[in-house]
Amino acid sequence: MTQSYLKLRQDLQRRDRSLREKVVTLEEATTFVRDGDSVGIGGSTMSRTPMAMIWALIRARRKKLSCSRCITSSDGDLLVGSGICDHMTTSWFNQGILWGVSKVMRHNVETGKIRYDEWSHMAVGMRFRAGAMGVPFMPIRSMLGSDVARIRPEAKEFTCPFTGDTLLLVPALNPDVALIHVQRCDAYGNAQIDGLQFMDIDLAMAANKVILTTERIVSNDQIRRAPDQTKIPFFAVDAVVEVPFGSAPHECYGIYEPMSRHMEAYVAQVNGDPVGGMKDYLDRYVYGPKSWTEFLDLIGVDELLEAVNAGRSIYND
Amino acid sequence: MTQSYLKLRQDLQRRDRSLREKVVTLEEATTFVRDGDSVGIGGSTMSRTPMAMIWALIRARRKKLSCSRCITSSDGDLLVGSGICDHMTTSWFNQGILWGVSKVMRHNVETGKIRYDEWSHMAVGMRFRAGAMGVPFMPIRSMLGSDVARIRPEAKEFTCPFTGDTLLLVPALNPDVALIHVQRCDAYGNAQIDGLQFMDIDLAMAANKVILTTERIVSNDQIRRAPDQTKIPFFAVDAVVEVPFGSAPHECYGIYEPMSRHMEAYVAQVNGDPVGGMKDYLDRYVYGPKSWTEFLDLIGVDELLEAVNAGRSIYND
Amino acid sequence: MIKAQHHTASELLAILAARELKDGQVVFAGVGIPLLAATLAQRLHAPGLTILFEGGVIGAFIEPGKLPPSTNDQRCTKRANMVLGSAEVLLLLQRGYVDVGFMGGAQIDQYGNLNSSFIGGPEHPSVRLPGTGGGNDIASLAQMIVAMRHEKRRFVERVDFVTSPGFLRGGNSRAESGLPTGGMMRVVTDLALFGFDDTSRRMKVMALHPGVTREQVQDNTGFALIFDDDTGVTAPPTDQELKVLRELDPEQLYTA
Amino acid sequence: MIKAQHHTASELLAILAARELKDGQVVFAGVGIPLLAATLAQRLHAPGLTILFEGGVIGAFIEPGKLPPSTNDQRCTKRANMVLGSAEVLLLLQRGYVDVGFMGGAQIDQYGNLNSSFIGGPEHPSVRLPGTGGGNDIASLAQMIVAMRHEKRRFVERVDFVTSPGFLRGGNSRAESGLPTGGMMRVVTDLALFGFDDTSRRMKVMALHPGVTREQVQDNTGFALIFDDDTGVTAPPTDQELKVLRELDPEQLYTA
Repeated sequence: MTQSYLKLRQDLQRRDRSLREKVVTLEEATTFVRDGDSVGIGGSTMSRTPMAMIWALIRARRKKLSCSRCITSSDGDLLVGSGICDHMTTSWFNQGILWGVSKVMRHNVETGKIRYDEWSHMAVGMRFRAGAMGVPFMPIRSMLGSDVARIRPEAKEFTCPFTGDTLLLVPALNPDVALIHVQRCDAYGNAQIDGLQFMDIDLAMAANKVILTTERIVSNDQIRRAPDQTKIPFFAVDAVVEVPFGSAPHECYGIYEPMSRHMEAYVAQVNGDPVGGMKDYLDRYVYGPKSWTEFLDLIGVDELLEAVNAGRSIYND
Repeated sequence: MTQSYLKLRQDLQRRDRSLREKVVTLEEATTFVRDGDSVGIGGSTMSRTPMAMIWALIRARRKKLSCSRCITSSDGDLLVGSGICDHMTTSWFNQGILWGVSKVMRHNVETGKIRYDEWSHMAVGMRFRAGAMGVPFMPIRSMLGSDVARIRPEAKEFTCPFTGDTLLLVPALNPDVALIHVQRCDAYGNAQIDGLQFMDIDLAMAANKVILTTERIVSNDQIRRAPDQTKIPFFAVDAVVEVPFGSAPHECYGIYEPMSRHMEAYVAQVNGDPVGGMKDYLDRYVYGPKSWTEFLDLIGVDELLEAVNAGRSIYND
Repeated sequence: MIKAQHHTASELLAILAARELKDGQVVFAGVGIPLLAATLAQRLHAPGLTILFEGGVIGAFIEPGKLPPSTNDQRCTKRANMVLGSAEVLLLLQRGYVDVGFMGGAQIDQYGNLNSSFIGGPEHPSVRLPGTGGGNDIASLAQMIVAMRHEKRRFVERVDFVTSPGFLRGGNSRAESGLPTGGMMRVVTDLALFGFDDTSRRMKVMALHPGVTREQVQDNTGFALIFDDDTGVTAPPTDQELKVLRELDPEQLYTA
Repeated sequence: MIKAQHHTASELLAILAARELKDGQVVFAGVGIPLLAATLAQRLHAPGLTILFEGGVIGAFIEPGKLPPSTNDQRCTKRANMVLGSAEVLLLLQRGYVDVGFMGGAQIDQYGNLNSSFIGGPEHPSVRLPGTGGGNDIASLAQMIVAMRHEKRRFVERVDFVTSPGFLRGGNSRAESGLPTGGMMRVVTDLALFGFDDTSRRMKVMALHPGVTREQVQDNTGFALIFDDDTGVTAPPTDQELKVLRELDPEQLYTA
């Protein structure tokens, strides 16, 4: 599972890392993900999830994706419920806290349709970090003694040569492609992230390819005026897509909060029937609309405005 | 050299980590450093060096300090030339690039007065990072095969159990106290750092005590308006000192550039005679003035204004 | 027994758990009752309590009526001192900056091990639960307070799966497994307040809630409890505690 | 030989080194000639060259006449795309984002090993030099270009101390030491342009500067050089190259 260093270096050398425009459409961006790829997903739970990109990949009918995310919410439901992902690596997989256990997750895991590899939250972070740093593992002090480690022989217990401490070495995770949604970036991919960053920076640096979706494309001049606000450098990015409300129905820090009516209706529908309810949801909200904007229409302007109003309130005194 | 995990945890548990005001004077702050302490120094080369704090420690005649910094400039000269430091851990020790090799460093190292442990720049960073993360080492892929590693048996070569790669494990560095200068922080120690951060965040989290000097103390309200701009959290900080021009004659990003006339005069004086010249410099500029402000007077308002003018120019279009 | 019409079991849990937190502490709080109880403590007796959230937040002040739906939402950052990466906030636990970890649980055993992964074990689970999230990290690296509903199916002799470690197999087994710090400190339920025996590391009753008998607690527990010789009685929720709690969660998001 | 009145040896070095950089590359540049040469390349033939500095800078555009005194000063960040931590920028080398590392050197040997630590060895040094800085990291993890003055005392058979690894003891010794990537690619001096033999990994002459003879290079070198069969002759600095270079460094900070 840990990739060879020479292979990682060669893959990176082959990427075009020059300062160049890389703006594409959502549909074009799906061609950066191939069947069978390992896909790292940015954001966490219902925050800054690259929902538009996931939506586009389902429409493009990708197959056998192996996805990883620190904490997985309804994005995970859609990935496995649509059949495009058969393997999820995460620390927590549910729709959210408020609605009990996801029946979509349960149905797919309990019937063996998908594999769910559980790691601790910090372990997922340290696996991305090792990948970002170009080393094959990170040492951690959690998971030890628990059954979470017992069923993950991919992690190795280790006696520290300096202190004699027992540590767990967790293997680097270098996804083939990362999907990350940000508040703004330039056409080259220099990205700014406001508020909660989650594990997105490590994920971006660890991945062999990065697709950025962004609420807004800004000029390179604007980026260069505050270079210490750039969180992901252009040369780590392979495609840039401007998608307003690109995390809907989840939140995007400072711009909109989750669209709770849509989320609640979704949860009621798929937990009522994780197969048929999911099929109906996908038909109506994913396959049905002609564009992401049409999907937003289905959510409705009233709910979007309410989410925007709440989203901006984080900056109120 | 790697501290026991239980000892580190106990030391941290004993620190008062509550949200409390911790503003002290420069003189009071020196009492947070004891003879024989290991002292981590923030900034790099001639940038954001905690010069006022070093100046105060020399006046307080601390003894046998063991200092570490990623890249050491004239701060190192003063620390060893004044006799308060007899051990420097760094990747590079000189006054700067432009003036040849520091005669103060040469005199003190070549006569065995001080010990200079050389590590690669990244190794210093990874040692602070391991300390910050609460693990006893970090794996790296540099230093291998070189004489820098050969004379540092404290680092251990290691065969990766995942890949078979040869790696170097560098031991965690957890200084007793860190000295860090920032552009602004609140009275609790929540610090913002503009521009170049160097290794200051890892250093702050690794140290068992942190003394912050700051160009300006701002309100906690101001900090809370942009919490994603806080770079060091209050509970890692033990003392806060407001010291305008606290990095003089070095630079502080966005506020002032190095005071080059003072630096050039300094270099000429100490390289002409690393013992006598240093003594004269210390008498005149360190022991002589009644306060840091009097030291700034000796630099002169014209040079301060010039440095401020250049410092602000980084924000010009 | 405290009269049910005065408050819900969740309200009782939140209030009694809040009392376990001291001013000046740094607490890593999970979503739900822990977040609510920590915020309540902050507004009552611990104004200098620093709350950390898994999403990457240090020192937030949650607004009444605006409880976040998870600890990874922007509402968690309101008036925070610092917002940082998720790995960074978890590493604070590993470095030792945190006094107390505070979370809920689906299933707990006599050694304080928690299960939030599998009912029926990993090979052929009857229920796949969401999983650990940060729970394993928090329980591995900090002193723990757990708040949960007291039911026999939740208080079991041996959890089906150790998601978040308590004292593992008791005695020194936790430290011997590479976890020399932290461990279960308190369990708060709607029946009683629990600690752990210093040697065996088995769960013991420290205080019963008003009106609750020893038998009642034992009958609702799937293993033999130890009772302190001087088992006390907890003070019931005060009007002030209930008032502030209901201001924080007017829609009973977490206290229904 | 190029006429000395037309330019200084340092100017020659900077110009010939700049030519080795290609548009679209990511180059990690040290202070002095490397910084100057990379900026020159950016203004002449490689507008899309991305320059990284050790202080924590990605994609800066240095202003003419405002050369930074080190790669850790704010001037290095002018109009940069990103400013990040020093460890982070060095880790980019380890992850593999960098095409070329570019630095100067005090002493080099036949396998391209550099010494910037000790003259006379670490036990009883006659001179303690400043040390590696990021040099060891860059040379361990990237393809290298080195620019230095050509003097016999600098071009030695075996450096007193390997600060920054070239091909170590030649052959496969670099990879066998745990450095499977990177290595010396080019050395630019005021006499000639050098590469390294693919098998023995010893330094070889690829091109002589106009007017320089084989004997002259060999006489100024402390070990036996290999000469390519088709050793070429470098093109002298053009007026345009000199003009732009002098605009960048009007005070001859690095080109005196």
